[in-house]
Amino acid sequence: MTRMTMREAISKALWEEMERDERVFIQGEEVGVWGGTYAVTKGFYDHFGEKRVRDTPIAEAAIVGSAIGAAMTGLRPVAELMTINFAFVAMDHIVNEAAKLHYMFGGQFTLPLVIRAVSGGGRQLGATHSQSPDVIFAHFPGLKVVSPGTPADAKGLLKSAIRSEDPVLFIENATLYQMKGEVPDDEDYLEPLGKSKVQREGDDVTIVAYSKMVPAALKAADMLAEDGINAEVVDLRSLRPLDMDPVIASFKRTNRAVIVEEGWRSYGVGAEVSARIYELAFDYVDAPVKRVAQAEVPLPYNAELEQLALPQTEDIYHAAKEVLNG
Amino acid sequence: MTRMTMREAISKALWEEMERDERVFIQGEEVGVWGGTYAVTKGFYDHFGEKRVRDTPIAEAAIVGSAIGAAMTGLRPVAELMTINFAFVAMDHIVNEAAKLHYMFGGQFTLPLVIRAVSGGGRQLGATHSQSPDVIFAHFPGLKVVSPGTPADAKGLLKSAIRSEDPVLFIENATLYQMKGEVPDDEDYLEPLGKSKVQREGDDVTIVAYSKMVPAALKAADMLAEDGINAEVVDLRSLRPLDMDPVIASFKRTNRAVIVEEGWRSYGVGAEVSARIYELAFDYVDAPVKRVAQAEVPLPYNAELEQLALPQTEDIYHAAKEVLNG
Amino acid sequence: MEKKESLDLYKEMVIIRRLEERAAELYQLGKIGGFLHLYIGQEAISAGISSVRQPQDRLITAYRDHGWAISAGIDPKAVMAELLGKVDGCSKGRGGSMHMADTELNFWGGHAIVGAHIPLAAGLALGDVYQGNDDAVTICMFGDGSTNIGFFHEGLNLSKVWNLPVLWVCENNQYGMGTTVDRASAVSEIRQKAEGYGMANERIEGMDVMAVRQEVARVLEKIRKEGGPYLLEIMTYRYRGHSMGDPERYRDKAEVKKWEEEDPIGIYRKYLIENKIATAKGLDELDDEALQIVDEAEKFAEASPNPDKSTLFENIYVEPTPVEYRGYALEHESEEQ
Amino acid sequence: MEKKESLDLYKEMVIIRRLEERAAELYQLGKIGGFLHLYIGQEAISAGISSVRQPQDRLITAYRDHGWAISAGIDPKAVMAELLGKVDGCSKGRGGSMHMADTELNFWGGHAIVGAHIPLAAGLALGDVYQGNDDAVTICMFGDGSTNIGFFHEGLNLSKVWNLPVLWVCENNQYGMGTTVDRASAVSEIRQKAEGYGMANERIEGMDVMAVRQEVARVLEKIRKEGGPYLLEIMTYRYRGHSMGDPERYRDKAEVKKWEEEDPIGIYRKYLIENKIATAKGLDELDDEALQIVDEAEKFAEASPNPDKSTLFENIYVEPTPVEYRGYALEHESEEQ
Ligand SMILES: Cc1ncc(C[n+]2csc(CCOP(=O)(O)OP(=O)(O)O)c2C)c(N)n1
Ligand SMILES: Cc1ncc(C[n+]2csc(CCOP(=O)(O)OP(=O)(O)O)c2C)c(N)n1
Ligand SMILES: [Mg+2]
Ligand SMILES: [Mg+2]
Repeated sequence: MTRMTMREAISKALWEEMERDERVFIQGEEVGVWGGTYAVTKGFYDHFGEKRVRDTPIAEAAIVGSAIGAAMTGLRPVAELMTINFAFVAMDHIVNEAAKLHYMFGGQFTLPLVIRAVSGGGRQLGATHSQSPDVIFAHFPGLKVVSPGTPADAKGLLKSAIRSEDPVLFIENATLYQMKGEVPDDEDYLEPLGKSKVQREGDDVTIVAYSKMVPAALKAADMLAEDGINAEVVDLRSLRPLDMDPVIASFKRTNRAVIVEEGWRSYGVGAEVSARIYELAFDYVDAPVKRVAQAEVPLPYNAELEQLALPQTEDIYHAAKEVLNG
Repeated sequence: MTRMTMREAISKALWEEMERDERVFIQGEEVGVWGGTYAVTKGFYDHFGEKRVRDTPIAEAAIVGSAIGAAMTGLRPVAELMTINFAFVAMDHIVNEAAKLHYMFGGQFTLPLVIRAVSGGGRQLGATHSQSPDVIFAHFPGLKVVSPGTPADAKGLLKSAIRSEDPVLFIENATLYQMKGEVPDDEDYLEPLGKSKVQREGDDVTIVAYSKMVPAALKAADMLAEDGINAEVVDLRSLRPLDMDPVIASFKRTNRAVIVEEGWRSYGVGAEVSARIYELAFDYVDAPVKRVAQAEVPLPYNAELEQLALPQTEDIYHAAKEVLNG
Repeated sequence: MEKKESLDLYKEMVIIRRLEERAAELYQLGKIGGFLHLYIGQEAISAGISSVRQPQDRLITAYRDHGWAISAGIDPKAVMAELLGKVDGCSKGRGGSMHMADTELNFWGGHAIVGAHIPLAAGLALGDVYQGNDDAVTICMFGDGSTNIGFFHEGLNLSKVWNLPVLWVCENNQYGMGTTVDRASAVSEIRQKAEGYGMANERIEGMDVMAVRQEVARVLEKIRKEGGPYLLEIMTYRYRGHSMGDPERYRDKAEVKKWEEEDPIGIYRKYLIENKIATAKGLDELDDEALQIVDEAEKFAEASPNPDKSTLFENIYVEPTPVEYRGYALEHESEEQ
Repeated sequence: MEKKESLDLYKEMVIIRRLEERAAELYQLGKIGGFLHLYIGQEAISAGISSVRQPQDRLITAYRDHGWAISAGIDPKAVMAELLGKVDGCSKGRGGSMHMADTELNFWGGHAIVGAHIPLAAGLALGDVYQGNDDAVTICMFGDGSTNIGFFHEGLNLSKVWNLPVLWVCENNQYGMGTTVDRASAVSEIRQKAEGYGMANERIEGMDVMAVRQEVARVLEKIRKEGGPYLLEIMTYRYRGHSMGDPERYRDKAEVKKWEEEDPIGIYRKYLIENKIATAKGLDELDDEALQIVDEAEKFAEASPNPDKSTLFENIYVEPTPVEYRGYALEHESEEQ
């Protein structure tokens, strides 16, 4: 175990997988000479060379599209989209090609492809650059959608994504890059794709979260603990497939749940999780499930308004109190 | 009132609005000389001329993007995307520009723009051409998302969309174009955007649907009636804003609900409606809310498999029976 | 070309023609669904290019792909079965008309989103370069209409920046659905678009299979020797509508007639006879054989079963992955069992 | 040009420079957030073009827009207030650095998605043609890096097919973030891309404001007379990083130094003195005035309030439309009230 930031954990996962397997390469805007806009691939260009660390034109459809083509030939590309907001420019290639070609051609070829993208707001980047639209990608069967909430998971999940035979959208959060945690050193440390995980145990209320909302939920759980309330925090880690087992197991004990996501509430992740809780544990519901999410507005630049729109730790705390009183 | 097909109703709405307001024009692939891939704009080119009926290159980002620009100058473009599957190619312009510019520039200019697109499967068009991804557009504040389930609504809603000062994504369903119904002749017949509507009254169970699933739900209601069950059918008509009032009013009487959509279930429309029912009418729930939706698979070409994956009238019927027994 | 090769080429073109005519009939009978885009009139291109394509050369095209499937070597039986959505189809009945492929034959499909396969082609070529397959060229086909979409620009630019061995081929049949080239494209000659990428380019005629063959062989060798991309525009014409049910308001019957006089099968037939490679009688026999092959393909396809319902969820993922939702009917069924 | 105009132009360039230098300081102090892309080094382009732009000519650009905002005539106070996210900002504090606009001045923003505004520009020009504003030209600015994205292709093609009066201007500052033109673009001269659209094009130098002014005036008149689009590539250089916090690993300090010797303000200053339009002392006074304007702008921006929290949901829609979800905190608050 080594204590490191999530940035380092992701960087390490990429580095190790590139060392392990010649077929793995990365491409995207500024991944090479610049060292990655978020410094995730710093040093890669010098070490692995321009063949395997490929700076691209600003052309997201070509970044994803050519990665798909390369994957069809047996390579294992990791395509980086500078932020998930630019994934809309490559939308067709993500949801119509990456997600469907394997099925549509009767399984003739595979698409062992990872698309990395940074999601989330809170840095005053304005409405087009601050979104958390993770849910819309998770709507498409054929894609796997993963988003870690701790440095260890970031490493273990990214390594699994790169080794996966299926196309994986791997969503990072810029405001988590500095988050520190213990990360296994093992070069074969893999976390399974499509498995939720209990990040903190508790019997009073279930808080379901993923990505940036995991540390927020853990903080809220600390606040609740001071009030004598034991919250269990379940980290989804994967939006497709969505593993409800730990959520339901927890809920059957707590009978109360709060679901937290950074993005907008309507048609968000919380809607699906809420609907499934009622479908899978109807008889265990003691109070209405609550959702905490972003106010439904294109995120404004002004910091005060932006923070007002984004879900805060306090919101989670209050929501949990409410479901307990509900 | 005149009995006509939904195709005729949509065509009429467009024609009348173009006659009424010089600023309204249409553009898209094959809207002109061809007369519209689905014959919706047949005769328009000859009547209105090439200035107002604009055939475009196959370039969806430019179709939507230039419509946005034209709307900024005070025109009222109706941009047609041949199918909603191609909206992914224009995704950035729909969700990052159309949905956000008004807000992001502090309300300086408006975007009175309609984007028409055909959604839905069931015609053996294969995985990339058969989707019902309506929900993912409804996730974005700033956009209005409308989808009619009857010819009358198609006319009244499209006219309202064209007269709206806000950007509206207007989603049609190819398999509904032949559906007939009574349509008001009034040239100022408008249906309000963002209002759900009860399409059939009943006290035993609430069936919530939109677009193609409305006639399916009405058929299922007929089947249920033969069993002595009175189903109420609520047509959402608009996915953003989502008007829950008629749904909740109905649910408070029936205490049981089935939500039906043509697209995939996970992160679909039904998830949001289900979550909101529990949030808004928790004390009225007598049985778990059920969702009927598409099996989660890229739609296969083979007709049998395709129909197996798509939600059927019988599925709605059975689901309603189950919530009544549940 | 050996005599047998010449005759095989003829037979291949006739098979494509007859198979598509049959497909049109089966479509009218409701046995084929979805969209059906016929290649009739353009056969000299798929036949000509495929006759000089090397096994290591990857091929990828758009939805107008039956001719390419057959020229690539897919058994007409598997093509017809795919059209009928049967389990013995080359894509197991999942893809249909627009999604034929056989990766064993280095044919990577059949893609239905206009232009979306163009960046994929750059990636296929990148795969070869990366893996040191120095001898391979990726051949990417697309229509005139598709050269106006952003994907085209991004794919072509990338191929030039990375110096990828791609033969970009525009089959200019003069219409994108009902829109003429001039109404959709800033330049009348598609090849001119390559100038914006500093890319070698050429326009050639596409109705004479021998000419196509010769020109393409030359360009392929050039790419193999010098590397980098090349854009070839091949002039052709589709005799039928864009897909079934096209009202064809956008062109005269006379125009179609004029082009039918340049029928690629007719031209090649004349060439074979004039050059004493075959007799009219010999070619008639090949016509009969082609028809028989199509008859057999139809019979085979009709007899082939629909995919089993239990396989609906096969091949969504490679790795064992739970299906999120099997759909109401299936969920119900499995509950009952 | 009148003497006053010449001096105003000088002052405008200095204001842009000083305002951005101040913005960089305020960014370091945490008073400006998000991305901050400085225009320093490129001022001759916004100043030169704007000095010949007619009021009816629409202007649209990318996120490197402070220079354009000021040259378009937005009060430096409103620019600075927008940078600080204040309610008196030109976009009411909602847009920030990347989204400045003032439609009264026919300046349509400031757009942060690379190339996405290019099709919008075609639409702006279409709006003018449609409404018979025959005298108007839309001027659309974009960077060298953005000419590789599909939007560029679709926008340029459309403008040519529809013969729209657009002056397409590439500000070639030789890098898209850290990537040189040659590593991202198939052609070294961006103007060459216009050849693929059969579009008139030209490359000019961009450090001398008088030259920019003259060339652009000529081209604008040409478009006004003949209609249709035109692509102008203007060579320039940005002295600062792509945005704040750029490690600048991709270029030498020496290269930056070399270009700093061609400083557009210095060049123009020399011109004004050599042509006896101004004295050094006179220009120094203008420098002081510019600084004072920036000081005042800063003061104004600091004093301007944050937007009221109650206005968070204003301007999502024009028509009264319910907010789907006000967010947990706000919902809670309003429940309490
Ligand atoms: C992105 C996208 N937009 C629109 C369509 C609908 N469409 C299918 S084929 C076609 C015309 C393409 O013309 P061209 O590229 O010339 O090929 P051809 O059909 O002539 O072979 C159109 C508009 C599509 N499949 N994908
Ligand atoms: C679609 C998209 N991809 C990536 C980015 C991130 N990005 C912002 S600016 C930029 C470089 C653009 O370079 P250029 O067009 O040359 O303009 P310059 O910054 O030099 O003015 C990139 C990659 C973006 N904003 N939008
Ligand atoms: Mg064509
Ligand atoms: Mg640049």
